[in-house]
Amino acid sequence: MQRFPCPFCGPRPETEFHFMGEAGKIRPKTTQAISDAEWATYLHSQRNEKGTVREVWMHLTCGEMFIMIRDSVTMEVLGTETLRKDAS
Amino acid sequence: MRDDRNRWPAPIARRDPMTVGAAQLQEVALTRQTLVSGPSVRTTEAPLIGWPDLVLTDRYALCLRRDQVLVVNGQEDSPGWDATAQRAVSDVTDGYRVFDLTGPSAHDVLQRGAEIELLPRSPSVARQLYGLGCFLYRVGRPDHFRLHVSSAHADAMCGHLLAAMKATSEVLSL
Amino acid sequence: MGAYSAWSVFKEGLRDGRGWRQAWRTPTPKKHYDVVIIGGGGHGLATAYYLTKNHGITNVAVIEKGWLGGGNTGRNTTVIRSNYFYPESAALYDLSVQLYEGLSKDLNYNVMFSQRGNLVLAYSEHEMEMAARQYNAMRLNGIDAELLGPNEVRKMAPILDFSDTARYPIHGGVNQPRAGTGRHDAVAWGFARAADQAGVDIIQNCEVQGFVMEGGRCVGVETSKGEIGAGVVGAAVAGHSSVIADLAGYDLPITSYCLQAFVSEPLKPILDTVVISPAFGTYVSQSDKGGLVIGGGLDRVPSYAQRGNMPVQEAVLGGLVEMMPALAKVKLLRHWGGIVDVTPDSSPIIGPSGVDGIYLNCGWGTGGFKAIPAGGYLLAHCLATGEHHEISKPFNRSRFETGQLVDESAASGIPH
Amino acid sequence: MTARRLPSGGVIDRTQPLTFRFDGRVMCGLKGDTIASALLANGVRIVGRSFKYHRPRGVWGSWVDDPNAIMTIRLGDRELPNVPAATTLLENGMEIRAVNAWPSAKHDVKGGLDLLHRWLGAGFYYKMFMSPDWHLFEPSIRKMAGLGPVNTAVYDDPSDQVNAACDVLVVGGGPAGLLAARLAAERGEDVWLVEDHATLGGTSAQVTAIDGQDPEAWVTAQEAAILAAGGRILRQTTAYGIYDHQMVGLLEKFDFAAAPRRWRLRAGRIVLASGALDRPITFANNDLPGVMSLQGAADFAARYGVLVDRKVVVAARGAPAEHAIALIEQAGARLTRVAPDAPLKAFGYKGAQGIAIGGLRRFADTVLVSGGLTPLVHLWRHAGGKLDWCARRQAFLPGAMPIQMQAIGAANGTYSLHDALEEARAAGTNTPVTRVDTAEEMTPLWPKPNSKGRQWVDFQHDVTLKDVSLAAQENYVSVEHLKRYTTLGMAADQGKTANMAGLAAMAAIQDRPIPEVGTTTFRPPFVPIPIESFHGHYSKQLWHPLKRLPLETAHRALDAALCEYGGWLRPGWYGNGAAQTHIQAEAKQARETVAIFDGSSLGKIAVMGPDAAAFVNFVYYNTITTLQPGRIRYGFMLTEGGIVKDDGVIARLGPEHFLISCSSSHTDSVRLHLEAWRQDGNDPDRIFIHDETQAWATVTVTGPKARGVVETLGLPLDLGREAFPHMSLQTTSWKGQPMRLARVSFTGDLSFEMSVPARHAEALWTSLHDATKAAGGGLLGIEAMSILRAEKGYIMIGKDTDGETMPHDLGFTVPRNKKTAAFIGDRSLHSPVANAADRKQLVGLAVGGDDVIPTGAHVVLTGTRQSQGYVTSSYFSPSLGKPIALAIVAGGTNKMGQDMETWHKDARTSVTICPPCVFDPEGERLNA
Repeated sequence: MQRFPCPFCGPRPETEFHFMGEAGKIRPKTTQAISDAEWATYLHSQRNEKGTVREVWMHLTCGEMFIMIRDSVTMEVLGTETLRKDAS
Repeated sequence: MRDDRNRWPAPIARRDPMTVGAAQLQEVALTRQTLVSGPSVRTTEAPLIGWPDLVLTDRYALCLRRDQVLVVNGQEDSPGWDATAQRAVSDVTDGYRVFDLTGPSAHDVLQRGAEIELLPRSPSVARQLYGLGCFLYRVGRPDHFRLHVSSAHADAMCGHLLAAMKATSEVLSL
Repeated sequence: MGAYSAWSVFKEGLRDGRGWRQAWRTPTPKKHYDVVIIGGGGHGLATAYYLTKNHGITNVAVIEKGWLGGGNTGRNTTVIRSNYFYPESAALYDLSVQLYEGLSKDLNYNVMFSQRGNLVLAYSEHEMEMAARQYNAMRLNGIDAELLGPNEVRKMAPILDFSDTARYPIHGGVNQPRAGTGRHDAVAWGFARAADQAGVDIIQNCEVQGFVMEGGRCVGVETSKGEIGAGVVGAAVAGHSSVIADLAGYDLPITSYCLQAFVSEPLKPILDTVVISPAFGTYVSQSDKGGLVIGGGLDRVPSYAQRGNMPVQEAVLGGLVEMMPALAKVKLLRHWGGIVDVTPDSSPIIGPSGVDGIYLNCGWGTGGFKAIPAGGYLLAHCLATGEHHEISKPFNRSRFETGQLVDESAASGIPH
Repeated sequence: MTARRLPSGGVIDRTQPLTFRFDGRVMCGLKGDTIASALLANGVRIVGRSFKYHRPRGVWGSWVDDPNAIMTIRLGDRELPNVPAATTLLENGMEIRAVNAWPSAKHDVKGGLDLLHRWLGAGFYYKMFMSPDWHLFEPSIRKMAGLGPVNTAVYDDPSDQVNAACDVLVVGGGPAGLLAARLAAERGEDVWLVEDHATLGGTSAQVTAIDGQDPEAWVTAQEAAILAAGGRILRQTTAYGIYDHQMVGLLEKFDFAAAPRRWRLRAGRIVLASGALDRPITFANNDLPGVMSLQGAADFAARYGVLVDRKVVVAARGAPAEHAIALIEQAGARLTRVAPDAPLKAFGYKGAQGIAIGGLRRFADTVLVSGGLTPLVHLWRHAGGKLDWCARRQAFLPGAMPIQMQAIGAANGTYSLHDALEEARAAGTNTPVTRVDTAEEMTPLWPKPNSKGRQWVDFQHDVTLKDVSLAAQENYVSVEHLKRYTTLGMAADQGKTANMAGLAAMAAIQDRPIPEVGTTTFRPPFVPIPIESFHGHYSKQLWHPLKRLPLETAHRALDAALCEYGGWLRPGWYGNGAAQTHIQAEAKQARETVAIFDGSSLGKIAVMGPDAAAFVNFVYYNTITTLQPGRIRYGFMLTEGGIVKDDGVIARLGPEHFLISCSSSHTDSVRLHLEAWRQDGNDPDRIFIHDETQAWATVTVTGPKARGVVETLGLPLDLGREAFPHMSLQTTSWKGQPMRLARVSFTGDLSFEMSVPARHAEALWTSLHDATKAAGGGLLGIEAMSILRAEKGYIMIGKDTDGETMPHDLGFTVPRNKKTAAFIGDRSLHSPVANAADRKQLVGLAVGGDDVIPTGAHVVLTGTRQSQGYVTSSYFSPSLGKPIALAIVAGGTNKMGQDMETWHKDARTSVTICPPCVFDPEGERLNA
């Protein structure tokens, strides 16, 4: 049972969290023309690094979405960043 | 479709107090539960209860998340978005059933449902217990725990708690 | 002694096996090969074998970072089946089953493909309707299948819980009689031995560290044992596909997850088929040695660690106890994990990588073992001809751009 | 030659005799005995048979390292196979049988297999049984394999699972572990000490003094001090694995066959004091019963008061061995020493009668061997720790460790008690452990390739030195290849005795240093543990528990058949007996008069705030911004892939207040979906989402007479079609309680949907039920409801759609072509595949005759086997008096009127493609 740090709630068991995807994906402005390739990249491309990864997670019990930096080999959690501008 | 009417025992609407070993489970009737969200609800609603705070008042606000609280026993509040107060309000009194778990082995019972330690502190009382969502906090005494569980899973939560109370009562080594 | 047979075993027995030859050599890499295959797992070795067998290409090297068959080939739960819904998947996986059916004789190595059936359980009338949808699809795809009621299920697997109190009472299921299990290591070793005998160099403990590019085309690989030139390169490195892709400069829509497996102490025969329970999220078979071989879903956290995590262990093994309560007290002997490639549609990627001169075989998700012969057969075809085999066309990476996904989970409850 | 019980010493209680039977013979043991020690005390030599050759096997070791004594045990009504005798406590009345042997371990009919050994070497089965066909040979091989048979009885005793946390976990209750635990506890750390045995002390029983005190007194003192300082001690508890983030799995054992307790312990730091195991020496016939571990024999004497034999010959080397030898001599054995590296050969039939060196025979009852010690580093490896080869000790020792974990004592290669206690002091006070390297030089005692005779490396699996040589000869030289090809170390003991010898043999054969050959992975669990311990009490109704309706009791009172639908327990139909009769009657009645339906499980998610309108417009396929307060719109939510995720109605309660009604089974995933998009790309301070689903109960009245029924509630509002048209909503009050009243319809008939706080559901249900009955109407379960919505061509997501369905496949094309604002999935609706002509589209199937087409049948081009799609919903429509069906068919919307066939289990039925809606296509009843 891994333990992840929710930026708001603090450390909680991994079962309270949901993996949302890799960090840094920007949704293309779909009101403008976007090529199939661009859209496919947004939908499907993965860095899938072996080592340090930046991922978006949701803490299901409090709904907080945040960025977690982990090591995908050792499973060590290296830190979190909140998605909110006004994190307090 | 599969007729399971006999596979599932009928739900218990209001539970009578039940003691197993050194733990007691009792259903609690609250007058009102109000879900309130907004950019600043954590500062406007008081007293704000987190983990492992002890509730000492009749009316209190459970901190569920950064921008959401559950006001317990508050006054009636009109549902919807209040633009001036910047508050979103829903009356969820019937959405959650509330149970008190008390006694010397109450904590052991909870530890069968999740890693429940008094530290570290957590601003939020929302967590998973036995894989089900709930709001868990303490009332008055250190060994008096209270949990809110969504009405539809209340029976399941009680089933878990009773199974754990039974297991706990059989533990001599603890 | 070259060929394996009862006779050769008898003869060697009389002379203390002094005559048994190396199953494969330990060659020093040549400067250049017509084809270099990265990854000495089942798919890579099968690719090499079919290059020699189907295309007469023997100047081939298989480069393996560790020991051959040491990745998912040696870590899976050995299920072989082709009970798929879409014609594209059915064609791919049944090619594999057909090749498996002749594989032991073909390789002169007993891979113990044991066609004891693969039973997918259904627990309600609605699930029986979905089962019928699946069964009919299989039949129309030309795959053998049986739509079973509870009594037929009981005949196949009496150890299942048929009591009234079962959380999910059994209504029936879909069986594929030709499906079953194989001896996973033997598949890798058999392909390795046969490829080696045909002249393929299998180079173990050799890590690929980079690619040699010339005018935008890949002409070789840099390895821990020096540079090796290649006419064309094939990559079959399940679990590390993204790592190799990163070295070569193409990207993949793949996320790596740990998939766990479990084996119990050896028991006298108690389960004679492979049973999959989508509702309980657990599947199980019994090996010839007597151990229950148990598997389930992916871990919840993306991972490159070949190490399992508790919540999934509890879900999978708890599911087994609910499925077969009589096995509750059977002891777990070992559990482990393998790293699998997961694509958006849980179907593999075969064909051009996007970098000239490199072809792919990856993205098999949780189902790579059953596809080993086909995966090798089809990648060999790409490497030899530069073009897709009809069967591998739908699995080209371009499908993620056109949206023409092959998503089995879309149409059926079968875990993919 | 019988082994015998010493007059004093050990942890057994000589005042409490226990009787048991082994292979039919009545025997006597003492409380505190393991089954192995009791068998030795009774002079039993042959305790089992090996896996492959059925060679006789005697006890080798006294603990987890014993690969030979494996039993099927019955006690009372419980029977377990494959019970390890050396780690299982003897209980009175046990019926013990050796596994893999019949009729008894001593006289096993399959013993003759050994004569064939020259043909059954490593991997022989890979080389034969290929022709004519593996399936001819496999069944008999399966029968031969396996150890004990499973008793198929089901016991209802859920295992206990507990989470816990501590500052320090000490694994191993020997001298080092006890001292470390005590010192840590006395510094105020929260300490747990786990000991696999039933008693503490470990090797303390083998020494005369610890820290100048009597060992027993010292152990008692440490225990008392640990408890006094608030520490916790768990006996019969095994740390079976270490997992991510300092999580340790503990298994606490109880009486025979009782469900164990599993602890998930989060340990701040871990001290590994698990000790070391003896190594066999590889020589000819070293597998004979009577050849056993010297350290094991010492442990049997010290711990259980059992002297394995009086007349023993010893082949051993090293300080730990000398210590054990002294102990056994004191216990009264007459010892003969032989040089451990001489060319040894055990002799004897079905048991060692002595050992020969060249021509010289030394007779003895038991041959005790020790090839040196192997530290138990399994947990170290689980935690990701490295192992370093130590030439001085000829062993792999704990090296670099990524987590908070230290190894001390024998587990750390420190065999002297004095040095082990030094390390314990360091670990106990949380200071770095520096290995005290005074251990003497250990001259290797590894297998000698090409030496004579059958020399066993793995006793249980019958792997001999020759098998290792063969593996090398055939180039299966990597450790994992060796292990898998020969099955070395894959037995129930997980190679605790075999692995090092096998490794060293391979190294010697290839003339490579051992560390170059490498080590095999150590996979959890450390010892085999019952699968039930992962299950806990999560059984039956507590396994994926269903959601329960506030009206369930009312439904039960009306004889509802309660069925599982999307995670809820809901009424499928009402009444006992033939389901279809009830379902058809309910559907007919609802069409002809009126019926009530419990819709409480439908999701009710409120979206509020200044940006609410823009937000729902973004998450919906349909345009929502134009929706007026008080009005309702039907729409889809899509995935970014353009696939229909959910359908339902959305109501606008106020300018900044929306209520989303999603399918019962999707409420949680829709809430997650909304929450994710709220925080990703939107301003979460201007959008707020409340799931009100369970706060409200919803009752729907549907049918021609619905309005009359609702009027009986006497609500203060006009229910007329002009004042209260289809797809509108009003908030009102009933009996002083808030009520939301909506005109939406899942049936295609005039419908009113009423929601009240859940505690008033029964009152509302009762009033409406009475009024419905008075109007000649009745109840409506989900099955009948499904018929009604199918008649109208209303889809059910996940049933009539699949993971490829896009909204335009369902005939909803306008937003795809017209909606200008961005919405989730928009771009995917214009991908090449979205524009393909052969997309599977929703159609109806006109069926001749009265037979209902099976749902799940495929639709094929007439006369062919080409699947064009499949039947998703199929019923007999009582209102139309004929079967109806919905299907998704490739290019279906352009196939209207085309004749096709359905295919199910080789049976074909002609059908004609028609529009999905076959009942009241003009929707007059809907707007009534």
